[in-house]
Amino acid sequence: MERLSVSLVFVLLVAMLFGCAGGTKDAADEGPKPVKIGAVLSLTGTYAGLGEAEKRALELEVDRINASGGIAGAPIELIIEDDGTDEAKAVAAAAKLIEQDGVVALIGASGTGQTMAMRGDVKRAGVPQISLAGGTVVTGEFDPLVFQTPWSNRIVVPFVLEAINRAGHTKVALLSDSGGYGKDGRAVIMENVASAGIELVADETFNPGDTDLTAQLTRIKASGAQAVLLWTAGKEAAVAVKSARELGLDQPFFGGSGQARVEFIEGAGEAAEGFIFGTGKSLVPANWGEGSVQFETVSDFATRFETAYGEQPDIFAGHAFDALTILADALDRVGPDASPQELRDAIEATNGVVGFGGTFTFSKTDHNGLTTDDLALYTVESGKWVPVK
Amino acid sequence: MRTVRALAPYLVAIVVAAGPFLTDDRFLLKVLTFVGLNALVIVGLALLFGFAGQVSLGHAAFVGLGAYASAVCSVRFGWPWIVGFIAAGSLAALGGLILALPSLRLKGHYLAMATLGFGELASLAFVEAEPVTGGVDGFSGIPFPSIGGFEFREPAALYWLVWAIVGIAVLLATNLTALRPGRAMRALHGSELGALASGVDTTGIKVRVFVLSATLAGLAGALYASVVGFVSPSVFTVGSSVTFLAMAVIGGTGSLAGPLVAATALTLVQYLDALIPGISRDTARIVQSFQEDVYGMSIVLVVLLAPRGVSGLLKRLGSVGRP
Amino acid sequence: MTMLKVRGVSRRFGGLTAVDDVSFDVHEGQIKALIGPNGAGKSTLFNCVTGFDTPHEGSVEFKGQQLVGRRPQVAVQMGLARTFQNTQLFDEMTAHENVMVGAAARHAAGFFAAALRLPTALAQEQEAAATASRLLRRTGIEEWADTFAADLPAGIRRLVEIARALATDPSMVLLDEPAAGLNATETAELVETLRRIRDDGVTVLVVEHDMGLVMEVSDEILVLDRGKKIAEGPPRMIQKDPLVIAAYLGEESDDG
Amino acid sequence: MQCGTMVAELLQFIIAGLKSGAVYALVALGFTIVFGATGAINFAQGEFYMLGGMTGVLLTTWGVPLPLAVVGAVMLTAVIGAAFELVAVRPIASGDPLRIIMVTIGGSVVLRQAALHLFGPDERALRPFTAGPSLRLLGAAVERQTLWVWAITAMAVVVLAVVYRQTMFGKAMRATSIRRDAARLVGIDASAMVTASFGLAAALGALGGLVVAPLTQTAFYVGSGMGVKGFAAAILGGLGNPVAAVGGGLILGLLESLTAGYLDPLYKDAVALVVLLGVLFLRPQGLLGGRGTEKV
Repeated sequence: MERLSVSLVFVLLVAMLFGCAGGTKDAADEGPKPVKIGAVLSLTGTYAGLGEAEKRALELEVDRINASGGIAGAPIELIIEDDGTDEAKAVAAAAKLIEQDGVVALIGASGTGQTMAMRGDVKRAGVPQISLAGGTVVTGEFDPLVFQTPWSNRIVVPFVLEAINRAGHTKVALLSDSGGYGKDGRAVIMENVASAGIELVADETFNPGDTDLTAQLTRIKASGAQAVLLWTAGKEAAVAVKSARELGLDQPFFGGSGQARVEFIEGAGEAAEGFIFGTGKSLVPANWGEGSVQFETVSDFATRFETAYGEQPDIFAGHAFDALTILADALDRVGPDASPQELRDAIEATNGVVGFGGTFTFSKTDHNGLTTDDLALYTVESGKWVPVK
Repeated sequence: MRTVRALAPYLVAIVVAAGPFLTDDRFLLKVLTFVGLNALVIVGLALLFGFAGQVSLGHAAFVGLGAYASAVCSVRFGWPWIVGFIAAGSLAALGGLILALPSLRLKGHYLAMATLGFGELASLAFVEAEPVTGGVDGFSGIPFPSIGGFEFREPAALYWLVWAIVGIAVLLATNLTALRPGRAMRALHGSELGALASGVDTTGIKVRVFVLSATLAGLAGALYASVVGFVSPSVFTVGSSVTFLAMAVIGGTGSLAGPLVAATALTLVQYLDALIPGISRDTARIVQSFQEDVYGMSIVLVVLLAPRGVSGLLKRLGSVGRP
Repeated sequence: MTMLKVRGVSRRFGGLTAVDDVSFDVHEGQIKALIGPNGAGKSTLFNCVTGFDTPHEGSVEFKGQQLVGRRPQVAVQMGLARTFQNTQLFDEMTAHENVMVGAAARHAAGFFAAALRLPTALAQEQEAAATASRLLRRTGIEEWADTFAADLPAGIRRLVEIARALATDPSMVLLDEPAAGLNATETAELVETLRRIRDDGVTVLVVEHDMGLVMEVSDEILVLDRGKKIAEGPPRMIQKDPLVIAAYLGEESDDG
Repeated sequence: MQCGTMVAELLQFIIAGLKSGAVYALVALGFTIVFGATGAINFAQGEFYMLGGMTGVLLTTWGVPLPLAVVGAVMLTAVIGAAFELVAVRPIASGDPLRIIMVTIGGSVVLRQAALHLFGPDERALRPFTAGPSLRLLGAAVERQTLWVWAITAMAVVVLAVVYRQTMFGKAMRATSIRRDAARLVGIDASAMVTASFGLAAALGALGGLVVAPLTQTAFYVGSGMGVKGFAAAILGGLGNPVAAVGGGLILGLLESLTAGYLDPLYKDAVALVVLLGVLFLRPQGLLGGRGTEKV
């Protein structure tokens, strides 16, 4: 009896599935055919915070573009799938968007691992992908189809190193995490220290989740470093600066985009004061100079975002805004009926498109498209980040 | 009635085998392929937990071991896929043996802790052994499975490959449980003292079942690597092990069908929004953000209220109509 | 021939000596009873003899081979089977399946053969099923064969456990209080069963509280009190032994 | 000079090790107490550590003064622990130990997810108990909060020892942990003791989570990692022995800190896992434990 009921349930389940999936394909055709764009975002799981902001930005922009006539009259249809910060689900989501919805381009994923996992399906379908993940590997392990909008370590690292050098520090200790962002950054730092005129006198790492960095900081203190370069996006950054102050390690701290997080400043409290980090200029739009195109673009986006959702957009929303801006710009040039291949070529031809992250100019070898001109240096003052004069 | 019951497994097998003829939806086939991968792990866990009564919180590590082994064999060494597949199973079996031999001498809760420790250690190793595993960035560019010049690259082909292997595993496991080893496992679970007094080599049985389940997990990992084409450590965490365990627990003890139904249902829930087009995005999101709550809650409720899980409930449903 | 030879066995728990320097023999074809007041150390001695516990001192020889330090299933494979005071049946299996577990005791694990349904596995399976049916008949409980152990009455559970022990094809069985929880008729039947077991050539060592049963069925009796052997001999002699009477009277006054 | 720095460095590592070790000791004590009363391992023990820190943060954000928030969080977590036992463990307490393990595994997931939904995914910080610069000891720095960690751990251990030795409750607990059935015979309500043990274990875990929260921040996900480390500490000492649990915690903390200091910080997390597996496989009764192994 048991086997029978189990089998029946199973058969029903399978039949139901096939039935459901069969019924999805006949959507009514009215007006111009919409341009279908897929997005794979982490709406649940570890990166839920990122995905949610990205989703809001994308939906806001799609509505704006469609309200002002879409792409040559054709509306954009945005289909968002959640990958749950899970690689298998990202693959399935990409397959669904490509195979079932027939999208011409993909935005996402939110995380580096998920972005990389989608690559197989993206390649096979020949659909361009604009990733919102910051890992150097995304465009460093070059694929003609894959673009990325965040400031990658490849530009942030040289910018910060130069700032350290300019401040007169040549002996620097590096403290980075062994997770994705830290490891990635450390590799780029290693490549660039020599050309920046900096000597690394200590190279310390820690595991994500470490709650005690005494050993690393003690050795850094003994290394005679004039400054500490901290490369992590995790909560350990706060632990690091706090214990450094407690241990009497008073050298200046430098960092990257990982410190452009409110949680860092809240977690580190007093100890965060004076921390210097480099990241996009748009963190404080006034950096661009009032009246400039960039300033207008960023503040316009910020205003509309705040009107719609009641809060300021964070950088993740900004990266998603850029992905859609770049895509819309390319579509404008090739028209709503372009094939994925034509669209890819158009994206690669992106030249001087102004977004949140800066001014994007892609080339056959550069699919990140930003330069150090799009970055600025910040310091923490009275619990807030302010541009360094 | 009796004939229907006897025919049911064949019916299921036919429906599963006919999948790609029933739909040309490549996404759905991909999702069902993932269901098959989980099912393969769960066949092993059903034997380990449901029959032999042993808890493992480390099976995701064996999946990972298999995935990396097959990836390294096919990408770094350029070996044929099938060699990597076998290597994956063997490596996972070896890992299972090394873990099982010392820890199965211990009482149940120590085994659970030992597997938890092993799972955590494996997660660390996958990240730190960067030259082999690619570290946190993962291991990409893994080719599709291929056997003798035929490459399984179409979703339907992958679906058939995975489900064929699941089918073989289910068949072998059914035979195993129907005969003496199955009785020995259930005896072990029922009363360890009684099993010892009946001459059952309890340690030997535990080690064998553990190694067998680790092997199946390793094979599932090898298939995962070549189906997805990319492997990274974030997939093989203790969290995933708990998910597997939840599937086995909810599926119930003393049965293969129950855990397989649970694995199918719990895997499909993850793709709810894509599978049921009418469902509102918010509903799907709520379901998905509470997924782990559901796993945790189900484990607690099943253990408290229905220790025999889905299979027990089905059995009870089935016996209502009986005279 | 001496089937079981126990020499100087002691087992301590913390400061308490549960079994204190006990020696005795069980001869082939005997029914020997082990009696004693509560807490005399009977179950501990049983455990030490069957490999479920390890004595601190002493030796246990079964058919000339040393048993101390061996795992319980090795003892079973050598032909020494046992039952428990609290029956240890597999509740989610039928009576017949329970006995089948014992019937397969001497076969190799056979994972491989079973998974592939090799002829050897199927033959062993049939043999085990036949043995189980035979022993259920022999113990007079064949009508319970398809009942799940969890649903069996206490008396039947004891018999199923005895049948399971016999299924391992032992030369000797150790029965731990087989009459506990049985009514008068069942006890009478148990006496018959024990005799039949002996007549089948299986030596029996039985721990029992039911004095009537012990006196009726046993060829020899061993009496333990506070871990020590206080008497050993045929039932008639034991009945008159002043030490034994004192030990039992002591227990009764303790209870009162 | 060189020698002086080396001594200061070593001292610094020892201080850090004893700081983490004290927290492990608190969590390990929780494992030991529950194991004593039930003979089972509570896989949700780490979540109590997390709940302590998180509820403490929540109470301070509501404006509750810090000392009150700490006491409140400990008590709240203790109540949650006891309630967890009543709802989930008691119905199966006499049954298969496998079921107790499963229930605590499931329970740990439920508690973690509940914390995620209630407190959100972000890391939260607790204010240091007393503000001010670190103290100096032979060239090594001791954070003020570290002193609090030690003081509170020591206090907890002393209070626990006094309670166990001197009070009726403590004697009942000890009797229960030695023999449940015998305890019942002398009129001890063994089930109440099990509930109390969960409450006490939860309180100790919460205390650990609270005292380090100002140093490390806390988040909904910190429980499971701490659970494994706390268990490693407990079994290192020998499960079921409170003194050994404290020793195990301190040893584990020192091992970790010295590994990070003199080998490679990346191996730090592996230390607890290697200790856990090594002790389980080679000496399940623990380094300090003399009791018989818990073999089948």
